[in-house]
Amino acid sequence: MSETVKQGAHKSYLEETGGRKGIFKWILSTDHKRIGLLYLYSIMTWFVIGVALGIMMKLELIAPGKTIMGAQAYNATFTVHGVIMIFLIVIPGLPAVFGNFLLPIQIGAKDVAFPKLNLFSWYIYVAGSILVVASLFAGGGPPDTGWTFYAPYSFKTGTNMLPAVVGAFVLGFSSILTGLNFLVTIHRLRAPGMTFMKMPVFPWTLYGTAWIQLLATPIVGITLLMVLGERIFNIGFFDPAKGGDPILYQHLFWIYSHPAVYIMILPAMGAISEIIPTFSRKTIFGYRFIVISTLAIAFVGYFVWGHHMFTSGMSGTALFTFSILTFIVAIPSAIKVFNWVATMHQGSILLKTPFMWAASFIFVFLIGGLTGLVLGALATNVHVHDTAFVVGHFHFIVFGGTGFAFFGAVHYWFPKIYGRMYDESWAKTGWLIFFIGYLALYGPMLYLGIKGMPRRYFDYLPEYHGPNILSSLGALVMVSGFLIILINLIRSARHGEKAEANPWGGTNLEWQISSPPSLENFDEIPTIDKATYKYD
Amino acid sequence: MAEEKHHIISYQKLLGVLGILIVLTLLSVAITEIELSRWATIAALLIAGIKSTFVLLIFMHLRFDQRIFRVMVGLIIALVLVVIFITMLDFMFR
Amino acid sequence: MSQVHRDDIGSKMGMWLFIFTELLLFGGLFITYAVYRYLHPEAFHLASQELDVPIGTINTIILLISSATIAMSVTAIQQKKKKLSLGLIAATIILAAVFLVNKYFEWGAKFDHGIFPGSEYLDQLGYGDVLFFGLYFFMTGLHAFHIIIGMVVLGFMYVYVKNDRLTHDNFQLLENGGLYWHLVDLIWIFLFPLFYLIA
Amino acid sequence: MYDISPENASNFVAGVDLAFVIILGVSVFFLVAITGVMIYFIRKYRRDKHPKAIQNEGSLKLELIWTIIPLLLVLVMFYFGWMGWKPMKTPPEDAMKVTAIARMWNFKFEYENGKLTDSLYVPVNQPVVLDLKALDVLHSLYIPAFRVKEDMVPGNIKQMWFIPGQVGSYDLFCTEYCGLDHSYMYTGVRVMAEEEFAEWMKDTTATAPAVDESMTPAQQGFEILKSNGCNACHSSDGSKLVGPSYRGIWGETQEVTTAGEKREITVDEEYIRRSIYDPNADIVDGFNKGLMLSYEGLVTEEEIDLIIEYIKSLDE
Ligand code: HEA
Ligand code: HEA
Ligand code: HEC
Ligand code: CUA
Ligand SMILES: [Cu+2]
Repeated sequence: MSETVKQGAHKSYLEETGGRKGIFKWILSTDHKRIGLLYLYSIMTWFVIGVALGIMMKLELIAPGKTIMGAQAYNATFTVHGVIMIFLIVIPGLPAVFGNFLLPIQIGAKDVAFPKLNLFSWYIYVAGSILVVASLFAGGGPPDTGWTFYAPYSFKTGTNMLPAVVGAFVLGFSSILTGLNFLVTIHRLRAPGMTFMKMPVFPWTLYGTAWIQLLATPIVGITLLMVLGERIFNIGFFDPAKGGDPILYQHLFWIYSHPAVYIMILPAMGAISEIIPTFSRKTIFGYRFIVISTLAIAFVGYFVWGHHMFTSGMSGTALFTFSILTFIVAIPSAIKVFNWVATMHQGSILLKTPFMWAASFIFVFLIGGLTGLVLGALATNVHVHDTAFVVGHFHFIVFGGTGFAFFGAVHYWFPKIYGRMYDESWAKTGWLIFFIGYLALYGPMLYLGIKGMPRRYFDYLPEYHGPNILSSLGALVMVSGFLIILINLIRSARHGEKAEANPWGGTNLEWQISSPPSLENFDEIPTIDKATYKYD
Repeated sequence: MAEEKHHIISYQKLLGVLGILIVLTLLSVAITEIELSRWATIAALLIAGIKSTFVLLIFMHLRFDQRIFRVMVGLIIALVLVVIFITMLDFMFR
Repeated sequence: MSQVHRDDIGSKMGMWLFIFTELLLFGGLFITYAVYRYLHPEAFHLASQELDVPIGTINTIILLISSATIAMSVTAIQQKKKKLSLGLIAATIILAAVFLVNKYFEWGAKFDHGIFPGSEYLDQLGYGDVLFFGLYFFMTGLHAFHIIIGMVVLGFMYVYVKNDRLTHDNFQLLENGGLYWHLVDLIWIFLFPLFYLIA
Repeated sequence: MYDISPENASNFVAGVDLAFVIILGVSVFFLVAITGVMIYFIRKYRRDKHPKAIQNEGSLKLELIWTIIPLLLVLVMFYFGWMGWKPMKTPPEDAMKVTAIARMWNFKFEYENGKLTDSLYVPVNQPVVLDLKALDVLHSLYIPAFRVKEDMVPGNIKQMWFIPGQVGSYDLFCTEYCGLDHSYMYTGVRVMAEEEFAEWMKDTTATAPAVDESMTPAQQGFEILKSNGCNACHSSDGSKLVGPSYRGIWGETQEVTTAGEKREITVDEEYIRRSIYDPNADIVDGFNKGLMLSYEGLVTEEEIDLIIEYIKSLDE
């Protein structure tokens, strides 16, 4: 960015052990970069479990009738799959991994505002995730309520709902503390000269995300606490037999869980907004509008939760309000998409793996977002609510959105994190196989939903067989792509070629320091005098 | 940091606010005791609102802090109110 | 962290953000309260008469005073009056304890009447009462839990001031502890009319 | 657009499908257009062809265009969504009433003359209102061909209505996850011609479960269990499902919890009857309260005698 940033002659953060040995140099370090990697590794561990559960479901659904598991096992599988994927993986995913690693660097700081709290958040995350995973194995059998824990079923089932709920509650704390840390960091630790409007988009999206984490998570916290109160003390908040209202439970649950979907997507959008300008060698188009739309999504996204409950018998007034707000919140997403494509215009595009992920992100995000519009309209929602169409929608957008951005981000910042390059041709092969499998896996779900196949069905009528076969085969193709990608990354982290400080020609601060960065990131805090993404 | 200049709030002021708060509390009890029907609740909540404003501004120093804090607190309170309002849109028009 | 530059405003901001999460935590309960109160207005009205307004009023005043004492202790430390500051912190903690003792007797009386979550007596009374007392115990219970946390926090502040870890030019932690305490007060300011005063 | 049923299967199909076609049309257009433009840019501005990028900070005019046009489009989508949904809200006065009762994991339909069936029978071209009643947990009644769906919430009776437009049979699913056999909680809708329906409706005898006098009492008992959906939770082979198995309980002592206190009881006729009419009075150890609901009024005393015969027969 400017000449004030010097390449340090220090040891890199990976070599700097702080005098600790073995695993302790990881789990006792308060360096934001190491904590980011701690998250990466723990998330990846759970991710493998989540993927395995997903594949098991697809195998079960390959033919009508029982194939590899019974109804109880299937119910537990999608519940734990959903809980792991949502609470353990995509919510902490990008903010905790890349946010931790990059936020301080990108705003020119040495660390986050509260480094110890940061490490503490990771411990909480691990505790919560262990509780969730333990629910799989402990006493009464894995929970079988769906990740939404809808009352009153969740009070009646005899399965291990408690550990899963407590786990989710604890994870919420981790999320809140991370958000809090980031907010203070962004407000207080920006380098001199870096005004808010000179900040890159990724920190901006983290900023929006952090507010949602801070303000929405407590609601699910208290809801889960009420569920605990209900199960332990029989209070009766949501039990119709005692006058409680199960619909109120849904309100409270979605007041958090809808904004949560924007926790998942905003940082993903941020990562895409980093990748596209870098590989197009071009300033991001409409920076100001991308920033404003980020805040708009975070803000309006808070008020649309009711679109998950259109058939629950809400009042017409509420339906009207929620439906129209849902459509409004789609606009800022659209603005972003248009700006990304406009950034490519007259650029000088280098087709490297991160860019491939970013471009395919736009495609799958469009499908996910546009199917969201079908869901947001009342008439069509009534038809496809709780069918495979919804499952298609959210896999397209959660996993297509967040997942693709995650892979893009991994490849993009890989040289910075490890100081080594991944193997380009394997990475591209993996991407291609993954992408094809992906479309085959989730495309048919949309079709099945329109045909009326309900979700959370362990068995289905024969008329739905065809598309389900395609979908199951797609899952297998995709997983092979995933394995190629994963193996390539793991291998390259150790044996890849040495990377330069700025292999892609990026302009933001993280590219001005050595790869991997030194412990303190900067020898001297830089002074910023230019807008972000400036090429000339 | 250089920008910090701490405002010291005098004991008199704090005690004065405490006095007001106690009077308001008794007032709200009195109002609801003499039964003003539906308005009693609204009045009690209004008084609670005034009381909390005092606590926020004086006890919690908002009046003397950077503007950003006031803005944040205002927005958060508005957010909670809007969320309650939207939820009630469902229940009131069922 | 000691070698890093101290950032009092950052630390205060962290505290405020934390307070926001607490507000929303209770916000979820206020939503629940609003809905059930709307659905069962008469029952809420009648059930609230079971609550003891004098005790509630006294407790409210106790909390208000404690809020004032902790605010004054911040003033005191800024004026380098360490003794006074310590005394005021101690007073706050004692007032908090008195609040809890009152609460204990209040809850105890309810239990003696057979009013507690899941009790049969309550089940007979009907939906509105179950929900009212469910919320009452849950919200005041959670509030009491916050009081206990607040007492622990203030206990630490007492020790810190005593050891001169907190001084007239480095008292942000005490102010943060105070902020937390005011939050507890703030929530009670709303709980009190919502439960005791809906005659 | 999609052919899961005749277009006039119900009066809502047209409105819903119109919304669908409009939203999907706009969506496909944007999907193809944006992807197309993107691919075009990627090819045209590849680095080897276009080595130096031309910088461009943005353009207010473009931003406004691509804010306002989508905004108008989504308002159009909203409008059609709302219009398609609005008629679903208020059933006409003169509609035929049927009560739909959901419990884990079957539906029952009760007609005004007391007739009770497992699948829904309705006359063509006549408005039908369903009173939706859930006994235990959330369920949801979904008839894809009719484009209708509404959650069934315990403690809260809601309504759903439609006018079937064409004679035929359609699927009816439970779409709100409700536990173990959620995926088997489906049945059908039979839309009949008016006269046929009137004929069917008159015949209240055929609804009683097909208890065949020629069967042994135990066999009859089993038929009753089947027709009431008991076997979803209880097995006859000793394996534990949601509830205890019928096998191996007759005459045995069992640990139960009664009003919060543990005690031992012997399984006899009296106990079985109570288990069916007031299942939550004694909770068998290792099982949960509130799952089984009373079958009072659904299973008669005589039927219980037959069930008992069946349970006895398992341990002979
Ligand atoms: C990353 C997570 C994520 C994101 C970003 C979104 C984004 C959106 N979601 Fe999604 N959603 C989920 C995750 C997500 N969703 C999950 C997990 C569920 C299921 C939960 C469960 O029940 O288990 C769900 C369920 C869900 C439902 C409830 C379905 C049901 O159960 O009945 C609805 C209904 O309105 C909905 C709508 C939307 C809309 C309108 C958007 C919008 O924000 C999308 C905006 C994007 C675009 C519109 C694309 C870009 C636009 C253009 C290129 C311009 C052209 C467009 C126009 C003309 C406007 N979603
Ligand atoms: C992030 C969210 C996520 C992800 C990645 C997945 C991945 C998969 N999902 Fe899942 N799914 C959910 C979230 C997710 N799912 C949720 C919330 C539900 C609802 C649960 C409920 O109903 O309660 C659900 C339900 C669900 C069902 C429906 C159950 C039913 O209703 O009957 C099925 C059916 O086959 C399924 C299949 C799969 C498969 C085969 C995979 C995978 O195995 C595919 C393999 C994936 C990869 C090979 C790599 C993907 C990589 C990434 C995403 C990057 C990682 C990102 C970060 C670390 C940030 N899922
Ligand atoms: C939704 C699940 C469910 C359905 C449907 C159900 N039951 Fe049960 N049943 C249970 C559970 C759980 C228990 C154990 C807890 C209890 O005692 O209430 C039980 C207990 C019993 C017992 C006591 C068994 C023992 O070992 O002491 C009998 C007898 C019984 N059920 C009969 C029936 C009959 C007859 C029907 C149908 C008309 C039926 N059940 C339908 C769940 C169900
Ligand atoms: Cu009943 Cu699902
Ligand atoms: Cu949503």
